[in-house]
Amino acid sequence: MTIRVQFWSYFKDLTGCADLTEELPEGSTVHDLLKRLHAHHPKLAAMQNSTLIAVGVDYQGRSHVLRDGDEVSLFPPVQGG
Amino acid sequence: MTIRVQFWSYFKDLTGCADLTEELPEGSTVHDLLKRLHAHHPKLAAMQNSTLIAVGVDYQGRSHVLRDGDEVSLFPPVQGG
Amino acid sequence: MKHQLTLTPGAIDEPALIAARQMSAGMGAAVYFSGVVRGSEEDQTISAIEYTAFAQMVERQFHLIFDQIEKRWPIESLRIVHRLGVVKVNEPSLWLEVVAPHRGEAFAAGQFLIDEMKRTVPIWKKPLP
Amino acid sequence: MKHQLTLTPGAIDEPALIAARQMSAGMGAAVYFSGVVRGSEEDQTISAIEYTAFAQMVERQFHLIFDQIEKRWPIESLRIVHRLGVVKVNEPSLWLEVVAPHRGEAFAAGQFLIDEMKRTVPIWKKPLP
Repeated sequence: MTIRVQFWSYFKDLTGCADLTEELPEGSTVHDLLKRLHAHHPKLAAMQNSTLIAVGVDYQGRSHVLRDGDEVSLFPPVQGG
Repeated sequence: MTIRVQFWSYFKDLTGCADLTEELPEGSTVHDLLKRLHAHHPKLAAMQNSTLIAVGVDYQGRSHVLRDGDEVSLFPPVQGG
Repeated sequence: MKHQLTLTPGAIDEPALIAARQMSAGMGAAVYFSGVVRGSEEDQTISAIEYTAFAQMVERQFHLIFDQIEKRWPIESLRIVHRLGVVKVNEPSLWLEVVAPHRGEAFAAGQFLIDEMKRTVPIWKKPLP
Repeated sequence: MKHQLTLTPGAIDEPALIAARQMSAGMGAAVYFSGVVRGSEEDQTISAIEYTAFAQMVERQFHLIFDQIEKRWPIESLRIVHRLGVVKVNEPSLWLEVVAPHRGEAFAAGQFLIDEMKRTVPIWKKPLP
């Protein structure tokens, strides 16, 4: 299945990338996606304790099961106001 | 000594009076003044648990010793805002 | 701490007050409160509230509150306007501005000011039918 | 509960927003908050902050907060404006209005909205020297 990934704020600088596409086996979770991304982007791996994850426009945890076509967003802590 | 007394808010209606003057012996307290006022204005006596008292522009308790020329204000709980 | 207290029989012009805001570069928060006359008082429909005040004592008591605020929080400025006389339903009778470095102290000081005002500042209201 | 959310690259016109206030006769309190860009960030002097946002998610997350507020407090209306792009020092980046029957719930809901926003709404800031 195909998952689109977007990076926000300084995560774009850490990865040198605004968005990318990953192909993952059916039944993969957010955790599986992160493992794949961390392998290519070690600076992102270093931020994993302060990484927020959304699927579509809702926050999701590492165990959330992805579906074909999902858009996953990764970003640092928010700072509005 | 001469004490000027002012009533505020509906205390004017209770007493039928905006201000008055009392002659009291030297050393009299707010409590002594209230006794005198309550004798003439029984409706004011009935309000004594919710009466606020200022001498000049500062709140004072019943035991405060008055001085010649003091201006004493009596009023119900305040309600600004 | 700068402070400005106004007792006025005239309407409170909130947009003009906001436009006159002064804030130094270290300040990050401005909290405002508008207290507006409601259409009922103890279940009775009313048209307005008449406010009366012991004006000299109002000044004194507000300044005592300002002193307490200055000791507790790093507020840069406080402005407060209270109307006197007849204030119609839906019009503000009280307007307040607190300017501070951060929102926490601005909200805290604003609420403290109103709570203390309602306890000590000699203003009274009379609902008009 | 009425609510209005605006994300805008343009300046926040506070006097115009205040002048557009709508309040029914049962409402007695309007609380406003203006969050203003300070001249320093972590001890560095700055000239502005650049705000970026994941706009669709911002909307979703604000609406989740509005739902919580509606369940907790009898708020009549909420308006919130957040600027995006470059906001200079001393200009507001955030403006908020809460209209409620009484001040307690208006202050509580306003503070809750800001606290939750800072936890969940995907807006980020970058200080500019």
